[in-house]
Amino acid sequence: MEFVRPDSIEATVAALQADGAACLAGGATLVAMMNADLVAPHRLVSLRDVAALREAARQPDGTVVVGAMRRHRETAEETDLRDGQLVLSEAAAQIANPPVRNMGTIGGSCAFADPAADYPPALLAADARFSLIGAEGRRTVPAGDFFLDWYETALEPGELIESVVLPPAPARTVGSYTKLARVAGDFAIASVALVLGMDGRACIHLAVAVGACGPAPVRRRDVEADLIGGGLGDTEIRRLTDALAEAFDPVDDVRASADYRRRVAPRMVRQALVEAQQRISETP
Amino acid sequence: MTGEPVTLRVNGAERPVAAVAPWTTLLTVLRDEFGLTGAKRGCNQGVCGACTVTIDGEPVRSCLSLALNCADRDIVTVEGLVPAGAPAGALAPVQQALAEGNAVQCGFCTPGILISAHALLRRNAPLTVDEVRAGLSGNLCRCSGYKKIVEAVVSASEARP
Amino acid sequence: MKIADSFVVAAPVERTWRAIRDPQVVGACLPGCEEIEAVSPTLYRARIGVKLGPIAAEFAAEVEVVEEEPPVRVVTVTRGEEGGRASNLRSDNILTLAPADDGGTRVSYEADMTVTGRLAKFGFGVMKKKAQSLASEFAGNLEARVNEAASGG
Amino acid sequence: MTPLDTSATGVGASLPRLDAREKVTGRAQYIADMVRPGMLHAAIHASPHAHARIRGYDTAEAQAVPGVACVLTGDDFPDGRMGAFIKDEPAIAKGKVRYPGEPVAVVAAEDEETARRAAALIRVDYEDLPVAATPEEAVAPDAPLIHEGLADYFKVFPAICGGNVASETELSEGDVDAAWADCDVIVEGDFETPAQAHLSIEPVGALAEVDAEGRVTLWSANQSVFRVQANVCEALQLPMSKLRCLTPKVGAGFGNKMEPHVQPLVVQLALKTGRPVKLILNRTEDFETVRARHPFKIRCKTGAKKDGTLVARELSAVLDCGAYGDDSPGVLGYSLLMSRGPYRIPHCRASGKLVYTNRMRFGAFRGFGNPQVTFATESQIDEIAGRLGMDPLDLRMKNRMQPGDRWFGGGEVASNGLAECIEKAKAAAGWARGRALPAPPGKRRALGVAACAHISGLLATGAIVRLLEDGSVVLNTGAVDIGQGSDTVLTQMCASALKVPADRVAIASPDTDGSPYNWGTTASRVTYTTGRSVVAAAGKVAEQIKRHASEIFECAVEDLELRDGGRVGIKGVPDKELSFFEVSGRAHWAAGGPIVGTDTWVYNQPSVDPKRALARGLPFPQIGVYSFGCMIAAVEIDETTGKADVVEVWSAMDVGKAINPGSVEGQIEGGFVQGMGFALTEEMVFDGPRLANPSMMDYKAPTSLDAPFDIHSIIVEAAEPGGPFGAKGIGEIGLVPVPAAIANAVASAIGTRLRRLPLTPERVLDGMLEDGDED
Repeated sequence: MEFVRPDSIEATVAALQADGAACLAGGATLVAMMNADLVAPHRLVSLRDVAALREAARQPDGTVVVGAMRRHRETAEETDLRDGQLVLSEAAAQIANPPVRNMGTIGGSCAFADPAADYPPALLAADARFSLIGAEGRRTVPAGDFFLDWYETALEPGELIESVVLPPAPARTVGSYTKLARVAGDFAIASVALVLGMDGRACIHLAVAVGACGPAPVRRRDVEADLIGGGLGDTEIRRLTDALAEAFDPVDDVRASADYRRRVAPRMVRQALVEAQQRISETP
Repeated sequence: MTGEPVTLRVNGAERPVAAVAPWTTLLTVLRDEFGLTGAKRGCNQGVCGACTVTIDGEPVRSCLSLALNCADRDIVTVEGLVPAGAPAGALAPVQQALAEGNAVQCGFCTPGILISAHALLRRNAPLTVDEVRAGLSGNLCRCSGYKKIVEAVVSASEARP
Repeated sequence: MKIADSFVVAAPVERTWRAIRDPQVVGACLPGCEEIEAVSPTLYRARIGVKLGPIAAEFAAEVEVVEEEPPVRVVTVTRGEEGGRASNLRSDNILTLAPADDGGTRVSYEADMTVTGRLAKFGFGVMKKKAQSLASEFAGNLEARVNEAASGG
Repeated sequence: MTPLDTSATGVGASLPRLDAREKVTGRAQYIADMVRPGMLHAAIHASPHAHARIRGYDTAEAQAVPGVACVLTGDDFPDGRMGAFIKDEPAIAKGKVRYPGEPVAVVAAEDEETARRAAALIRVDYEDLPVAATPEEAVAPDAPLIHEGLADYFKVFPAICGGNVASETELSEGDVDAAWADCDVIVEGDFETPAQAHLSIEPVGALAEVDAEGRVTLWSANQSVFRVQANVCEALQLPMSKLRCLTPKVGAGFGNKMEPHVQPLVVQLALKTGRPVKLILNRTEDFETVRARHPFKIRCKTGAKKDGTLVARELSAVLDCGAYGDDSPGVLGYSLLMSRGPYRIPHCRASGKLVYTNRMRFGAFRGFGNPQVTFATESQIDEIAGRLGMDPLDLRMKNRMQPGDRWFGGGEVASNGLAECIEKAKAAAGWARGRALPAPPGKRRALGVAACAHISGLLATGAIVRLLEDGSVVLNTGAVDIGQGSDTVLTQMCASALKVPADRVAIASPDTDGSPYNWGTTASRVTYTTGRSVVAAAGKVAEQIKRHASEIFECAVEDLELRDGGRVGIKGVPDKELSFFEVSGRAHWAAGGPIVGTDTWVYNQPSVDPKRALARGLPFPQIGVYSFGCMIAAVEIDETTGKADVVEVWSAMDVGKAINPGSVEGQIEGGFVQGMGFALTEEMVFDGPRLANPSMMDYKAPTSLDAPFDIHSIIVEAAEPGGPFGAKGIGEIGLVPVPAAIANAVASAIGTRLRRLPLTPERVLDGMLEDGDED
């Protein structure tokens, strides 16, 4: 095993072209897996000195670019996120615990793609995109196309997550992230990320993604589109939760049964939508 | 140990190690090379918190930090909580609060708890119970039920000038 | 962990049976199978690679036919060992064939799998999903292969 | 040096722990922190199989790894067997393996990494055997036999065993079968509790060193140096005089470090290599190969009259023993002994079976079977109250054991603070405001209660108190402080008995060479049993001091008194006094010889009175003295998910006398949170015989955000006549009522009785949606 610590994105990409190379971001997952003898990369490419990966910036149109090495604590406290984009900071604040949030990074977490992790549904609900860079150059992948299967992403070998890009959320949308876990800081039994905008009683923006209920976060844009423009009462919410539940493929694991996940996630979606509408109605 | 040389800055002192393998964690170097056994190996997976140290002022898991990745960083362990130059046997206020508050039972989680508490206490305002509960949520204690630990940290935050 | 499922192939029972008892066919259908050789009519050796996210493992496996009732039932035991990493895999498999309505064959399988060692420490629930998906991939491949042979011949 | 506040030091003062300073500075040494010159590091090779015959080993590849000093397999170990009740366990698997994770071979190398790498290279030729993963499978007619030699194993009690049944026990009083006819209401149900991991934050480990004569010194994470000595010597067939056992600081033991873990392995490696050898298990190994709380299946039936008078109880339990007996027969016997609870129930029968399986061994865990049984019995007290429309606390108060009443089986109960516990918990919790509490939107809140009792006692103990030349004192008891604070408590007792400040008393670390025998830090026994010896030994020192003073002052011993600060003087004559320095100097240099007080005793009050009760297969003929408690919990349920959280707790515990109230509160608070984990989130999940969650990532104990901050410890002091200063134990009882109280609160909130732990969101949500059988 060799250890390299490049200081630029270009040098990082070059270092990643070797067989068996792996990025070392915060280490929260990779080192734990190395300690358990689950992985043994031939080359560790430390990203700690690549300054460009550590920044987050808000562009004039409200787009926020979050560098892959932004730590969870920084994202949880990110002041550049507004309105519905706050779904991301709410998710970040619920990852693990303070020391792990001081280490773990958004790029590292997304590259590992644990199906019960907090970022994937939040990014899906925020309509985020991944900016990836490899030997062939940069490409952009929408979050919905990034998380592919259990622990599998669209990242190609030799490719690096450079940043996560959150488009501006429409004004007055709210973002929320609700997580059910056995104890504080555990991975989710199920989680709900949503971005909602209402104009009076009419729904003008709706994005709901459910985590830990399948290999990748589940979202039903088709049904969301149908619901735009109308009210968001019991019937409409029911349409959405039924459609989401159809797309679930949860596991039975030590955290909960698949059956419970199927039953509880729609209840959580309903509750989250009711609370979000209340928040909007209470905001002057 | 095979690997490359590295110098770590621990509790204010520069400490060289002749050879560190890429997979060697900071926890292993602290304990096996430097004899700083205050940080404990409870799970080696980043969950229990017994290995918590601060790097550049922030509490992190030393079991998940690779030693080679810690060069040029300021590392503080429980052994460094008392400022250098303090009289022998001096305790930091948070150490004293835990000791007097019956907040130490088996003591295995205590070094990690103290590091997390120390980081919380660097904030100015007195801490609330809920802030301390949240701040210590990454440090498992199986003996105390947490109450006396939380009380001690809150009282240390109130006692500060 | 136990997995079970069934699928239908468009070939009669006898032909399906021959495919299933042909190590080369089975090897070609088994996801991650890098090589397979028959040591005897009831014992095969294979190298099988398994990947789950960042974790990759290669098992040296032995498949032993412990019981068979041509052309309807075969019971096998697969034992795999990951060299030097102290991880082991064992699977007790029962495969049954029955005529389906349209002249095809319904193939049913049950497997009771055990993974021990380093790989067993990771994502119990996801492992089962992975095993299920490998099994259904195998079924799909076999189905395609037998159907292909049926339509071609 | 920053002084700690130690202004009050005697009995009744919350003196800071004696070892607080070394623990907060990181200087306290635990087993993993120890280093000896030339030390080797060891690693185990664990069985991947649940049940298999070992046909042979191939260790060549492991031996060839540079840095490997020694590889041992079952062939390199003697044929001895160890076990607390049934000697059924070899030091390492021999001939066959009986559970996944059982050590099969062990490697010592220059560093841990090398040892682990080499251990993975060991090849073992196994022949699979049929597996019995559960008690149901193990008692089936065609079940594989897990211990072929069971009948011939040495047993320390008349065990009723056979097949895969390791022990059967029965205890009864009255005429249960006839009594049901007298009941107006009968409740009956099946209860189930899972395996719980101790999860000491310190994984287990041991270090052995051999001297030139072949005598071994062994340090280990343990709860009793004497049990370590006995077990290792039994397994390795060594004379006990050849093994000296010591202890570093222990990173908590809740039963898991009482009986052996890796100690025999390091001793054998040290004997074979002649070098010090240390072995520390990693977390996964600690989960799989140490021990855990027994899964229980309990059938329970309770009957009462219309006015609430309890009439009859029948309880039967099946315990998964795991692969080896360990403390399990004791857990079975004790759980049955506790099955009547702290009530007057004239007709009771309790029976149980302990069944070997191919799972990891189960053993002692804080509560020792009592939390499981209390979960069932205290749930039924609430069910009866519901059926009769009575207040559950009133029902408990009405049926409680009264002072002078005997325990189930006929054992005498000298002190009983139950009524005070119930009254105080009730008042503090505001029970009168009703069990349903106001809750935020989307939540439900309710109170739940449980009462309980527990013993402190068992077996042999001693103390040696020595007066040093300068009049300071050394106390030596052999009791291991596992973090609960017994060193401090025993020191306070010794200091109070001799009227010296606590900092004038040093406490010796347990040493099988120099300490008096102490069975162990278990059974909530150290304060009571060892404290009693400390007081007695200190009393003998006081007598000798007075005898010297009487010779110097030429007065009668009866006219002398000890005075604060380590002085002895003539009653009523303030200036006629001597310091301990003067007395001890005389004893050392002139007359009588150095002053030493020694006391040993063994707990010998019978648990069962054969005139009152029938007992079969009960492993503890002499159990201990009784403590009582009552706990009320306020639980909040999330209506969306079913997740239950405890928001506030009132725990009133009768400790006889709180020697160190701060430590007593620490035991109540810590016991509560560990019990809350057992009730709500903790479950060792098995896939057949295999543990599916052997990591802290997958097995979840409460964090500081899950535990309620508002845990109110209410100390009740019903003095135990034979206890030191009236004290009895507090180590376990705080955990005992927790699952029952939480389950009763949940039942109250959701309207459905849940009989299976943990009370996961899934089970609570199902119950809430069903809104079924509860009143």
